[in-house]
Amino acid sequence: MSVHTEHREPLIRLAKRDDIPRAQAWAIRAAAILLALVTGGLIIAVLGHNPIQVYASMVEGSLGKSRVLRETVKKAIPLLGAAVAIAPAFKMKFWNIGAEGQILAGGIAASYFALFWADSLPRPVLLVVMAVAGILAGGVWGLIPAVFKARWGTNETLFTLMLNYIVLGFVRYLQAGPWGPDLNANGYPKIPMFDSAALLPKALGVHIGWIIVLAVTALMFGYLKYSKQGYEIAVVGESVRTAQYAGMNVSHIIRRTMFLSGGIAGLVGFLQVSGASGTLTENTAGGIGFTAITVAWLAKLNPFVMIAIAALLAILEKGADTIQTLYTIPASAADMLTGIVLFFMLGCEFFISYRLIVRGKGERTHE
Amino acid sequence: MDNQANYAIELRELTKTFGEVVANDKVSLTLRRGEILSLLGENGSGKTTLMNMLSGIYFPDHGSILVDGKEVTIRSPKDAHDLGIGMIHQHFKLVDVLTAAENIILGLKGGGRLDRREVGRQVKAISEKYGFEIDPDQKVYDMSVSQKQTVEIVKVLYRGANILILDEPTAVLTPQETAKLFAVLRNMRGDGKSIIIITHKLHEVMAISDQVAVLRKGQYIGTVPTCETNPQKLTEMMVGHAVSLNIDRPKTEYQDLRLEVKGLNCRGAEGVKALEDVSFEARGGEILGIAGIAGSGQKELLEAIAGLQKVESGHIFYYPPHPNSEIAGLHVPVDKAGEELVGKTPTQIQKIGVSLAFVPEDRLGMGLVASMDMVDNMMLKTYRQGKGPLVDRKPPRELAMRLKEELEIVAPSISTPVRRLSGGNVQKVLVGREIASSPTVLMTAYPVRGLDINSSYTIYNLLNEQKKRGVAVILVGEDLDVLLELCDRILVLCGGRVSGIVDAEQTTKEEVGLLMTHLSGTGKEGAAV
Amino acid sequence: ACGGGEETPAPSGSGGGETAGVAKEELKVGFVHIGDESDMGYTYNMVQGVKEMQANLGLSDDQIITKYNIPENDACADALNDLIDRECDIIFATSFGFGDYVTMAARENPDIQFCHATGTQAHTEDLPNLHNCFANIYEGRYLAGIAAGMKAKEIGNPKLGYVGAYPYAEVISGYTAFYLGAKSVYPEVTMDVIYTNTWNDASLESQTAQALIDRGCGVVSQHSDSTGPATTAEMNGAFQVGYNADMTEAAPGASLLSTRIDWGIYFTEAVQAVLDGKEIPKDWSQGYADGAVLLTPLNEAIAAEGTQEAIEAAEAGLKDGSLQVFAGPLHGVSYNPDGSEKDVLDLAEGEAFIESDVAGGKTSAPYFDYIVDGITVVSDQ
Amino acid sequence: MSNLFSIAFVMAAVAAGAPLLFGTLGEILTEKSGNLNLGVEGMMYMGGVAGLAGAYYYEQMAGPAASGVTAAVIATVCAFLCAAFGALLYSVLTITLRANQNVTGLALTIFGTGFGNLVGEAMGNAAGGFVAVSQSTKSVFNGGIPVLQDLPVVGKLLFSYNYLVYLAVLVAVVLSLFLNHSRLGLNLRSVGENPGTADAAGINVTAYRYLATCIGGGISGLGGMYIVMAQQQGVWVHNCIAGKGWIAVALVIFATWSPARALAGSLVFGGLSVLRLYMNWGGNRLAPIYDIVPYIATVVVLIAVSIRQRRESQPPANLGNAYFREER
Ligand SMILES: Nc1ncnc2c1ncn2[C@@H]1O[C@H](COP(=O)(O)OP(=O)(O)OP(=O)(O)O)[C@@H](O)[C@H]1O
Ligand SMILES: Nc1ncnc2c1ncn2[C@@H]1O[C@H](COP(=O)(O)OP(=O)(O)OP(=O)(O)O)[C@@H](O)[C@H]1O
Ligand SMILES: [Mg+2]
Ligand SMILES: [Mg+2]
Repeated sequence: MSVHTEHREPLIRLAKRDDIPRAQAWAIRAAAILLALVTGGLIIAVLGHNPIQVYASMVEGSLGKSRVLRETVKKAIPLLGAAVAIAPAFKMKFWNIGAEGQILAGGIAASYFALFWADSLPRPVLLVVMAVAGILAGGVWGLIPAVFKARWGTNETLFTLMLNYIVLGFVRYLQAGPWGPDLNANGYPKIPMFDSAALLPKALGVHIGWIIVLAVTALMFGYLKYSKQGYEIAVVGESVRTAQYAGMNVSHIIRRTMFLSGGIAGLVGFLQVSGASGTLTENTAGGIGFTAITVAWLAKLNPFVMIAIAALLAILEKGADTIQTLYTIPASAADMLTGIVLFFMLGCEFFISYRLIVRGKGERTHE
Repeated sequence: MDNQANYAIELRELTKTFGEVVANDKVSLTLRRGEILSLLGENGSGKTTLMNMLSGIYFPDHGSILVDGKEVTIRSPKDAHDLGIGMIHQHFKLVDVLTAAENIILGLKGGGRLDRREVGRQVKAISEKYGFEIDPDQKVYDMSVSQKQTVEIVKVLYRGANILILDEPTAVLTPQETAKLFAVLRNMRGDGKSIIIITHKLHEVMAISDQVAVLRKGQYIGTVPTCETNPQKLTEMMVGHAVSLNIDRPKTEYQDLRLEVKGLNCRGAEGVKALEDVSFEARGGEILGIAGIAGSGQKELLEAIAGLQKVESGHIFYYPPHPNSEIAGLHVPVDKAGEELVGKTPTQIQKIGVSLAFVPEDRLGMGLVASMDMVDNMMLKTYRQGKGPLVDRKPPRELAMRLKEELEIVAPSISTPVRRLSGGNVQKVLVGREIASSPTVLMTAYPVRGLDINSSYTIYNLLNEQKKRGVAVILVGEDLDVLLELCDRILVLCGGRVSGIVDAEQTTKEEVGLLMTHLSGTGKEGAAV
Repeated sequence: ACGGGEETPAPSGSGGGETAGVAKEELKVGFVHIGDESDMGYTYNMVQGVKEMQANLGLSDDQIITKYNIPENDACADALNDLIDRECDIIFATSFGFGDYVTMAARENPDIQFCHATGTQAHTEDLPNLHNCFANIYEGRYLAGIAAGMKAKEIGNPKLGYVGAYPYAEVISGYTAFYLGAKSVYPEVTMDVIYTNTWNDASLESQTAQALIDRGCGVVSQHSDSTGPATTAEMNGAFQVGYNADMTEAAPGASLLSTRIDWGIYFTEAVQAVLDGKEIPKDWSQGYADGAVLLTPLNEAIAAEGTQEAIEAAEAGLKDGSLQVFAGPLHGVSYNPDGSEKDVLDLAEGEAFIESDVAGGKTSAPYFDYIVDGITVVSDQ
Repeated sequence: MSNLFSIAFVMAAVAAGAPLLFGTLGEILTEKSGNLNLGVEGMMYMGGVAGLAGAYYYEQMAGPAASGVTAAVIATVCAFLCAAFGALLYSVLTITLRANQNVTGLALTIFGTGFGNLVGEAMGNAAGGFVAVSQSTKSVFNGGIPVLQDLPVVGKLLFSYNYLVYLAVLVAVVLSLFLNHSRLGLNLRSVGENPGTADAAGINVTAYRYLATCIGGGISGLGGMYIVMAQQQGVWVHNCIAGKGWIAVALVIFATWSPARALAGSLVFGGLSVLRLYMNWGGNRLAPIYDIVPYIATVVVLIAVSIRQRRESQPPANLGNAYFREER
């Protein structure tokens, strides 16, 4: 039996902070981003460029001109939309990492009408039909794992992850087969561009998806915070048993919420095919569903904060394009940079929630 | 130093704070070798925290711990094991998918290979020594609560603990199981082990311990030999002032039929028959107690009435309150006398005024939403009210403020997450909310489980007030003394069947106890069909 | 000189017609690539061409603006806009899927020249500043096929294998030429084709090559960029003919040679035209005779005896026009994506299918999409 | 002929399954500790590029004296360490700094993919084209077991693989024994099931999680090395992992967290991924549909497991949750 007298106490202990002043929290976050940029700067320097110059170009290239600003906005739209889509599911502690697939499902459904009904429907009707089809398809794709989760508790993280790849395979199938080469000369695997009637109109130079997404963001904020359904989502997320006790139909709420989550992701799919690229491609989702998870999480599921985070990541992405062009820094370096920024942003939350107590320096609030 | 060596444990001025809360304030305490010490105190007085510092879960801010007269540093549960200190936590610390034996040897050294047979033999040996019944190869998820507790105790003994700490071990046990546990504890004391036990039940304190130490609001009040004290004195030490330990049983004017249950049959989880041919009546203006050993169908019965449990067959009829009573016409009027509740949704049943203040083992796991504040918890069952898709937070806010004041709920504000409140206050929030819905039937299960004596009395008074208003109160309890004193009638469940309904004033504890086990031979089997 | 629609003189490099040209120091050239150099294949080869052009014309680094890793969606439009913003006088886009965006940009920016590789829209859209370009890579494939055929004959295994990307005309044209080249020196050869249905998946390309070798193929070739088929062949003691990059370094024991397009020739020509204010051909298509299609050095250590001579003989034929790649007698069938027959090709002795003559000689992109006798598309059996 | 085909098919399935098996085994070890590390793809990139770098720079330094076996050992160690470093980043963030596991895993995938491609490309540029290893090194990643592989039928079927295949099988067996028949394995499982309990039992939860996650990451990284060194024969190909890491995550579910079932599952998944190259059913049009069969199979297993509710085949109960002793 050993006796422990060597150390009085562990070198570093942790204590949970109750409330940290908002300013201090943001200062920590800012410091984290700064550190990330310094770390990224080291990599840039290793690649033989001047980090400050490179960063300046990133900002310039993403915000410096109205055209690049519009393109940055265009990148931010699906990111924000998908993050907002994820929010109710995450709030319900339903780890929907399937936004990627739900976007594609929505994109497929919208594309169907754009490709085959553009001649027979008047434009406003066509666009509405496409949007509704996108929402329904995304919703159904989100509903599938929800049905199983509600009925048998099937693990949704892994289920939704798998569904992403299934629908992506289906897009490839469509593009190489039924929707692809026969509509296109030469057999190149590409779905043709939509008829112009199936394209979203623009406002301020960007497709009107930005207005739609901002509206959805505001609605989602209200929905989660002030609506009865939002309250139900919060209760189910906290404790299924409590929800049942309160008379809530938990299975129904899970299904409804995932239909909503998938539906908004499907709407984003519609915006992508109709607003951004004018057709369906393998890149219609292009990792947005995954990045949106980071956006939603870093925003602590607050839709309004998501606007800022989505903007930040869009700037980062657009800036990365720019420096590729200007300095021939490869895309892989931009990926690394994004990874590093995310690492630091994820890590810094800890210092907002906890404080460290170094041995012998224990803060004592009560003496 | 020598005289101190008599002490298995000596705590000197231990202090622990959590943010603003001083959970332990310079607590000094001693435990002699071969004695059983009861640690007593109101909810949130810091008992668990103090013990957690001994077992290495928390690290003290200040103060020192001496084991066998030597000052030690306990930085982790492993350090505590090495010092021979073993703790059985309020919430079991077992891995569900592992067997008893695997749980017992968790974290121990002893060769790389896992020799399950050898471990099983050793576990058997310990069990025989102290009189446990344990199957080393049984998976924890297949175990009853008391079996799990047995595994916890064997786990601690297997590690060679000389000092045992049990945090509210009896909260989830039946009286019979408690008696068995106490016999084992006495065996261990005989074997020279030192034991600290935390319990809120004063009769248990009197029955098992040699000494009683009392904490109040994080401070150490004193230690007294059990033989020199009594429940009344202990309560005063705990609370700081004199308390009456008598429970009222007010007489009421109207005793009208409110609920009529006829031939109710239900299956619980895993398709096991939980209720079999249950029939009884509940009247307004009375408290109907429900007694029974744990898992005899109490939960299913209340949930069936509340619409949360699927009913196989049988009827539950609801009769509106007497027109002259205070609560008449408070809720959705029923069409006919004898409205059938079976087949109605929980929401419809709530609207009629049947309210379930279910207080399960895990108080925050069902009745309340831990991370939400009082306001949002107030509207858990009423959020649907009002037209439109949005919730109206004004009424719940007002209710929260009213309750906080009326029930003296100790909380920084009504927007503090209820998770941060202590157990007693959480309970007040829950029961208060249910009462605020002006029920005509109020069902509560284990409303004082884990509550200190003072908080318990607050709850009893709240129930009595409802009874006086003409509400039919149904109370599932485990403490027979309380049931006998508080209730008008007691329904005894045994293996899912009604083994008797007795008048509380006429009956005795022994009679009820007998009814509780009355069907245990045949009834258990019948229930398992 | 067709398509010179604009008569009004433009300050610089205006579409069609002869103009004043651009001062060399002010010239900016833009590129939109689907990947980047690290693919060691398609884009790598393009970038080699860019460097060649830069050296030929003596342009400085900042006169060349390149967008890498641009997917075939609206990102392409953004990339083009960025190049336009940076005042490029001529912009090259290098993947088929960019076509629609290039056409749109060309329509909106008549002062800027757009050159789209592998595309087909220049002659359908008829914009003066939109041009298509592609070299007759099938000629290189044919010659590479000779190396493969010689090797197949030497090892006595008449079965060839081909890792195809998609059932797309450029791919079909390429592997048919390869097959015909091999057949010209070893008439018994047959060829199995398996599609990967992707442009870049190294593992799948390796696995496909392995499957072909498991089917008994002794020499494999590919329409894909990775060295996977080469190294897989080496691992199995088989042989390989590559594309776009010299792969002998990666698989010295298997890689016979590769064929590639020398994009430097076209890039130089097109940029020079802008400098001179000359017109860029609407559909540029050059072949082996012009040096636009190259073979990488033959891996003498493993090539069959007489390979170099056989290739040289064919080269001469290609250069003097006496040799046609898709020459009769040749029978093949083309298919719709749903599997139904689209068309039948039946060339008699002395007839030939001239790739760049389809659509009235206006198209640079390959059109040949017949599966000829002797070739088996494995998955479509 | 058909017999030869089936042997060839099995061999192709094994070769395709081996990298998945490494990825999966590493992730099983990681998840058993309660960490859901979705960064397998990223770690495979890191392992792949580091393995190549190790072998290549060793050969550069040793010159003609370089031995293929030494190069292979160095490659293996480098791959393991580099991927384990990726897992260490993940561990610091999720275990010490309590960041969300899903998000951190995604960030690791982004980072690792960038890292792998950047370094691989930089090496290529420095070498002026392809980074290629020597024939003797290639033959180590190519050869089977001498003598035994020449046996009729079984020789090819069982003994003709490179050492990594046998290493993967060995890791599976060792991992299975470790988890089910050792005390440390028992402790590890309890950490993933219920860290509070493990902690109270004196198990150092943090140490177990760090070790399991980092070693698991290292093992996953060997899968990346397999792709680069065995499949691509020591050539860095841009984006070469191409989603194998995600299939490995799927395979963990398919195998319901059992190393033994992962062994069989990797063969099934490997087989599925090359199936259409060997059995030509349905024509090329259906090729993309073939590619999603593994994912559909995984979904089916996931659903079946949840319906059957066998306690033993559920995910570790605390998968995805951070642990902090004083938290309540
Ligand atoms: N992990 C923790 N974080 C923050 N505060 C805590 C924590 N644990 C205990 N406390 C605080 O310490 C006080 C004492 O709590 P403790 O659980 O020790 O009470 P207790 O005496 O065991 O009460 P009970 O009888 O209800 O079990 C509480 O009021 C609470 O505020
Ligand atoms: N995360 C937390 N942060 C701050 N304080 C907490 C937290 N969790 C619990 N507490 C504090 O812990 C105290 C006691 O909580 P606990 O749930 O243990 O009640 P209890 O009185 O011990 O109940 P029981 O008798 O059922 O054990 C509360 O007063 C509350 O302030
Ligand atoms: Mg306690
Ligand atoms: Mg407590």
